[in-house]
Amino acid sequence: MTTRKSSTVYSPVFTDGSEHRIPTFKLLKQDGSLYKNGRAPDLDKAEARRIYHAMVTTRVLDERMLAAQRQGRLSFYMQCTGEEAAVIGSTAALSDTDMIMAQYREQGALAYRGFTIDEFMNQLFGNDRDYGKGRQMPVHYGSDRLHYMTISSPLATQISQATGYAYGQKMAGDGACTIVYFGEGAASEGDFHAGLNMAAVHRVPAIFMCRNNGYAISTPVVEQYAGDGIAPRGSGYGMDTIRVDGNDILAVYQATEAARRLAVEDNRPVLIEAMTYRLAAHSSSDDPSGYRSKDEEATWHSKDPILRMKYWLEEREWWSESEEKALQESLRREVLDTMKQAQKRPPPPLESLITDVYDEVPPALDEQFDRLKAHIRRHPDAYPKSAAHVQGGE
Amino acid sequence: MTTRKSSTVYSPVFTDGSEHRIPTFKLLKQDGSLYKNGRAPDLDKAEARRIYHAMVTTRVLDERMLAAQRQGRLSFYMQCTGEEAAVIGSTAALSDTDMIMAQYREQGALAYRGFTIDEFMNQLFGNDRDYGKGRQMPVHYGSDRLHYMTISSPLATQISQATGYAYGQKMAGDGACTIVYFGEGAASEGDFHAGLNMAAVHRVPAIFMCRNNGYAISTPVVEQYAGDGIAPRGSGYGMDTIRVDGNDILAVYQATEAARRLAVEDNRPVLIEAMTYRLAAHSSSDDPSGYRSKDEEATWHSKDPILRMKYWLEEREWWSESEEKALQESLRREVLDTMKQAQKRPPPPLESLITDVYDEVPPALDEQFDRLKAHIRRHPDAYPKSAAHVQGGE
Amino acid sequence: MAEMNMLQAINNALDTAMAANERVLCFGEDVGVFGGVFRATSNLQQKYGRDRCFNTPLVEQGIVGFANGLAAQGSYPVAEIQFADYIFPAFDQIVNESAKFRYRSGNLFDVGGLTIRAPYGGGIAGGLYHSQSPEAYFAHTPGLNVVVPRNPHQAKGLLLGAINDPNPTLFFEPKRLYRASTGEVPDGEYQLPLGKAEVLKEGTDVTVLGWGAQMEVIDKAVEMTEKDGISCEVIDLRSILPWDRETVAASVLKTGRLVITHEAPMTGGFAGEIAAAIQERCFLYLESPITRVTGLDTPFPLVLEKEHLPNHLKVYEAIRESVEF
Amino acid sequence: MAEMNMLQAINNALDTAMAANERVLCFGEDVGVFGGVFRATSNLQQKYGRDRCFNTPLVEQGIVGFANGLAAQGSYPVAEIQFADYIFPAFDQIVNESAKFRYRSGNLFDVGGLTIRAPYGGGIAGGLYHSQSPEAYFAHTPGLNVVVPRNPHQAKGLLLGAINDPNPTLFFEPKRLYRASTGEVPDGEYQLPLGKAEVLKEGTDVTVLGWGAQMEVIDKAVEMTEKDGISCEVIDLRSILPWDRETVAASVLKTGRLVITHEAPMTGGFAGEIAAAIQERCFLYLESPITRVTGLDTPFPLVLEKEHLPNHLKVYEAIRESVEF
Ligand SMILES: Cc1ncc(C[n+]2csc(CCOP(=O)(O)OP(=O)(O)O)c2C)c(N)n1
Ligand SMILES: Cc1ncc(C[n+]2csc(CCOP(=O)(O)OP(=O)(O)O)c2C)c(N)n1
Ligand SMILES: [Mg+2]
Ligand SMILES: [Mg+2]
Repeated sequence: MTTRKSSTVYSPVFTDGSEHRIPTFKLLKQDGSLYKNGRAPDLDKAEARRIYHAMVTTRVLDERMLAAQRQGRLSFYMQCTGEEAAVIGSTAALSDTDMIMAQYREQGALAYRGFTIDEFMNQLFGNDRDYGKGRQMPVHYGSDRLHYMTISSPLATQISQATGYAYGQKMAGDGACTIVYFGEGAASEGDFHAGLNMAAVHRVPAIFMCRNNGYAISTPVVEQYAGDGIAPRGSGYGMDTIRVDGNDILAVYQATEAARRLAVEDNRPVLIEAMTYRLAAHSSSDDPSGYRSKDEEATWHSKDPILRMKYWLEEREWWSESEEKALQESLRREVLDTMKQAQKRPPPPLESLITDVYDEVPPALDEQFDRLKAHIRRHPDAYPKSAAHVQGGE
Repeated sequence: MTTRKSSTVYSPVFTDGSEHRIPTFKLLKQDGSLYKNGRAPDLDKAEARRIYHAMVTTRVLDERMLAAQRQGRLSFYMQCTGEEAAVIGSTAALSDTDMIMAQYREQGALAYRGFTIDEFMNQLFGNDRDYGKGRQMPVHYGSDRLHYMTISSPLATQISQATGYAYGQKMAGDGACTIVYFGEGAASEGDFHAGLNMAAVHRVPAIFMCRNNGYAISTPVVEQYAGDGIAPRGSGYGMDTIRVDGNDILAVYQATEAARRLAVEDNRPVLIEAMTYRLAAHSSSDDPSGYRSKDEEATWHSKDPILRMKYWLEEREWWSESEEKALQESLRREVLDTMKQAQKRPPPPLESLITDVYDEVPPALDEQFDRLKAHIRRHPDAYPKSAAHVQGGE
Repeated sequence: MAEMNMLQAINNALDTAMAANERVLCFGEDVGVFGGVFRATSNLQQKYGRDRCFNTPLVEQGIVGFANGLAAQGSYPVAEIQFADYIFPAFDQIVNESAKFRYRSGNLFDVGGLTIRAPYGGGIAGGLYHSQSPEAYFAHTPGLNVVVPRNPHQAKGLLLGAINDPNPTLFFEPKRLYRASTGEVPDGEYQLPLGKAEVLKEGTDVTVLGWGAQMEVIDKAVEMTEKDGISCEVIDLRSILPWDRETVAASVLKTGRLVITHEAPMTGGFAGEIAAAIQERCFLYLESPITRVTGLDTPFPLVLEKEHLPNHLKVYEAIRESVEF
Repeated sequence: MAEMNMLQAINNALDTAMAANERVLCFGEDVGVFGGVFRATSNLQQKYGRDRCFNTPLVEQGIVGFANGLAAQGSYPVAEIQFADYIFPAFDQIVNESAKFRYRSGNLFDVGGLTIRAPYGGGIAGGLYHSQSPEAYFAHTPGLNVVVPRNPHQAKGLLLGAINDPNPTLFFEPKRLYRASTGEVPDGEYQLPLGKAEVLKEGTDVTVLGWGAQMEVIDKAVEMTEKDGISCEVIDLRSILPWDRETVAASVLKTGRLVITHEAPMTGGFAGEIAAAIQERCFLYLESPITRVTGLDTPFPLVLEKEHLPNHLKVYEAIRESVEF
């Protein structure tokens, strides 16, 4: 060990990596045309429209739900706004049965895979049809059908889990991979280091997709790291790494396609750093005006990834203004209608408090539950959501 | 943010860092002569002899104490053997009041600073003069006088602590820095990532000294990481980084001297990766024959850092064979004599069980202690070490 | 004296501590220019500079490791963990390092200057990961102080006590009281003692014990029981570790009954420790079993949070059962 | 049947599980060619290949994160943490992730296949960081199983039970018994139930309860008390979470007395939970206070380890005090 050849120097030269800045891969200009040397990936019309549809769905959903939150209909919301290309472009380059382990701002990936507005709404309102049974805050989606791991709030925990999941895929030999999304903030966590190093050592088919959107809540990247972003850490682990313009749907798609080949065919994990920007507030609880300038926001508004894709589609005559209008309108309507339905539905049954802690309810918990039911029966007015469930019960 | 200029590419090129392998800084050949292009650091005779003395002390102490462990006089021991240059060369390049936060294999740093054989022995035997009051296993030394933080077994925890310690030094403006030692195995822990990233962001005067000795117990570096060692991670954090031949006392010294300047004068933390080899077993509990070859060990025996320095000293006529013999003999004698004394000393007093948990003993613990004393008084034969302490009541 | 909410009181405590001692530093995620996601550190960076109040990278184990190092160096770090639910990545640094620093070094080194602040507890529709009450996880760790204030006055006095105490302290702030709890808070420096419970109300029939936001719940419940003619002695434990067994035992020796409430799940919660210690101490005086009113033995839910939480009705019923046993 | 020590029984259990199901994987620090620092995984890499038994990098949070992911994918990871003292960097992955995986996803995903093994406990001159008994830290976490075996037969049966149980399980192995405890162990597959205590000896005067290496200590103490004419009922709890309150309560209803012993510090230790629950359940039947015999409320010492540990003499005295109360 430690016997690999490395060259020798005879004076103490320090490097801080600045001499090898990792370049950014781009294909698409904001006006929808390609850079001179760029070659678009092999994206057919149907696929391109599926991607675009998911992007617009995400944007509309985000706009409507933020508004709903502002109206007090929803306790909390988080937008993907500005990062749709980074998320959807990468998911689209995968097989639909590859595993997705996301952070929380990747509803676009779900939209692309076909999570219905109804499914979104049930989670957001934590009603009786929420797969998560009303246990987690809004935007903590999950879908086994769509191979989308349920979101967990603790940051970066999914990164080392993705390494393990991908190891299992490799052992199963099913030719699938795992993509794991995380922010440049989450990349400071110990679990990032663990997950990437283990992935490189154990050669798992995983794609580590960092959305570098400039901020972790109020913390700008200059207070998050001192180096050249997240990408050079990948080379530190000996992992194939690429930096991509995260607002460039074609570049994201192509980079991820190539990454998937490395991952699935050669068991080479890949780190992708997508340079993008969180156009909205961190969440509905946040107000960014205290920590960043309008100017900066405006610069990035002018790099809107959805518009960029739209111009490209229009240039190829794969999309028209009238289709745009119709789509926007139908989506808005669907969101509003579905929201109304979802909001009206009852909460999950009282039993959902105690199920799924273990595969079966342990006796002591069952006893606690019996006492709770008896208590609610004595005070039905105090528990309007669940009193009905226990009337006439045991 | 995220607006720093980086160059652009128009096709998806991945890098795994292999194109920029970090070179190794060397000065001294095994025969004690300098590489043609190398220039020795400014080390005067007294300092050189102080370093050499510490190296030999460490080697002799390690040999004797391993033997003592084998004879059953000691429960446990860990040797620095093979890594004396990496440890002592770096400590020697610092100011004696800089803080040292070590892992556990850095007794050489203490020997250099002037920890006496007596002080070593008291810790190893956990007697009434052990600063640590017999609470920790052998080799968990500490000395406030010598600015050497008490060793803690959990790996890598000292790394982020060093960042904080150095931040405090910067705030105090006392022109001191902190050096933190760790193995390439410990560099896999989350605390490594945390400590280095925070050091770079908060610009602390810290030197991160990785002893890459090829193994973490039985785990070779190829199962520890897939990249080009630990050094390229430093560049990932935007931190000044250097790789050095860890068996080359002059290179280690010079690199650390330069690192200290960066740290103290510019608040630029530095990562040094010292390439070396653990010539002995991991600890007295380990037997490396199951996981590495005699050949490999022999290769590294031929790179012995102490011999290398000795040849250099001899070439300069700063050291002679007769001095060597005298030193070895007197050290051996001192170690054996002191060991006998230390072993004879009584254990720490019974009170040491309950002091230092808090600055004062809380009432409930005091009560537990009273019960313990009464219990021991009833069963003096069962507690031979402490029965004497409780005779005749509190 | 000024009327403040709990956040203002905490902010005021930090301000007071930073003004008094330049070695006091505040840091954590979003703690700098933003003043923390709850604004507990508002204006401290503006007032004391970026060197003494700053954002850290997003890494809890690093924040506490960094704070341990700073404290060992002689500073007074006040590290914020954004939510107590996110303190677990720092568990090793707290339990294996902060708590054992002095002991393992034979008092050569210590991290006595360390304070870790974290908002904790439910009642804000936070679900699994913005609601936990992890005090019991830490209360099994000799070497730590664990403190929870119940109102603004207590928050300032206990936080100043924590910062100045020569042992590492976890300071859990009941976040549902941040803005809801208001009261008079003295100007300037004052410290409340760690390790001491406070008897808030004397009574004869039953002792009702809690901490943090549960004190409000207890007050409501006790108000109801008093109408039934039951006289409650109410105690705020304040320090979970070391805890004030004397005060609790003295009360139970008098009342013969004890009801303890906390939000965390029952099994392994700190009420278990109290019950175990008090039944031992007051065995012959107990007139009914010591009762615990707690969250369910489940992760923290969202939509049915109300059902899960040990509210005043549940505490009220437990008091009555205890007295009627 | 073959005579084995506990390490051999554990090795045999892993071998049995890996032979039966190719989705069972063993990994951790030095677990591969070396077979683990205690040799619990000896020969498994040689037998099942490097893909199914391997060294990981040195990062406990990564080992458990990786294992969580593998379990979610449908595998049966058996992760080793080299010493239980080093499990804390993985605390977040265990407490926030493993334990809550199923609940938070509404049962869409789970990590039921996960088992984490770790040697724990004192008695081997390990000092602060090679001696801890952290079971109570985890026992406050609904969603986890926590299991401790007392001898080779139990170790194999419970470990196979843990691997096959559809919930994540922490399996703490009393390392001072690794080579010291020997006994007959059946060949091939057998599973012992999780969540069930075992009554090892019936008696009428006092119930004596423990787990793991303390069972040996209890045996010695009970032998002494029997000479004094005291009849002890001895129970091995085996599962700390979920724990078998029924069996313990049934015993205490009969004997009227309970002595519990564990190595971990008293405050916040799991004996507190048991005492609290049993005093509630058996209040009117208790003839003396429930007593805890535990380590001191300090970090684990080295030279004075013997004084610190709850040995048979201390348990013996506690039994007598309980009976003579
Ligand atoms: C372990 C942990 N610490 C802190 C938080 C609180 N928190 C939620 S989001 C966030 C910022 C994340 O930033 P980044 O990873 O860059 O993602 P982005 O929000 O920019 O998409 C923080 C600090 C958390 N959820 N988990
Ligand atoms: C957190 C933690 N995990 C595991 C261990 C057990 N352990 C002690 S030393 C060691 C190997 C360390 O290797 P390395 O960092 O390379 O240092 P070296 O022994 O080679 O000097 C391990 C796994 C520990 N002490 N702490
Ligand atoms: Mg971000
Ligand atoms: Mg090593």
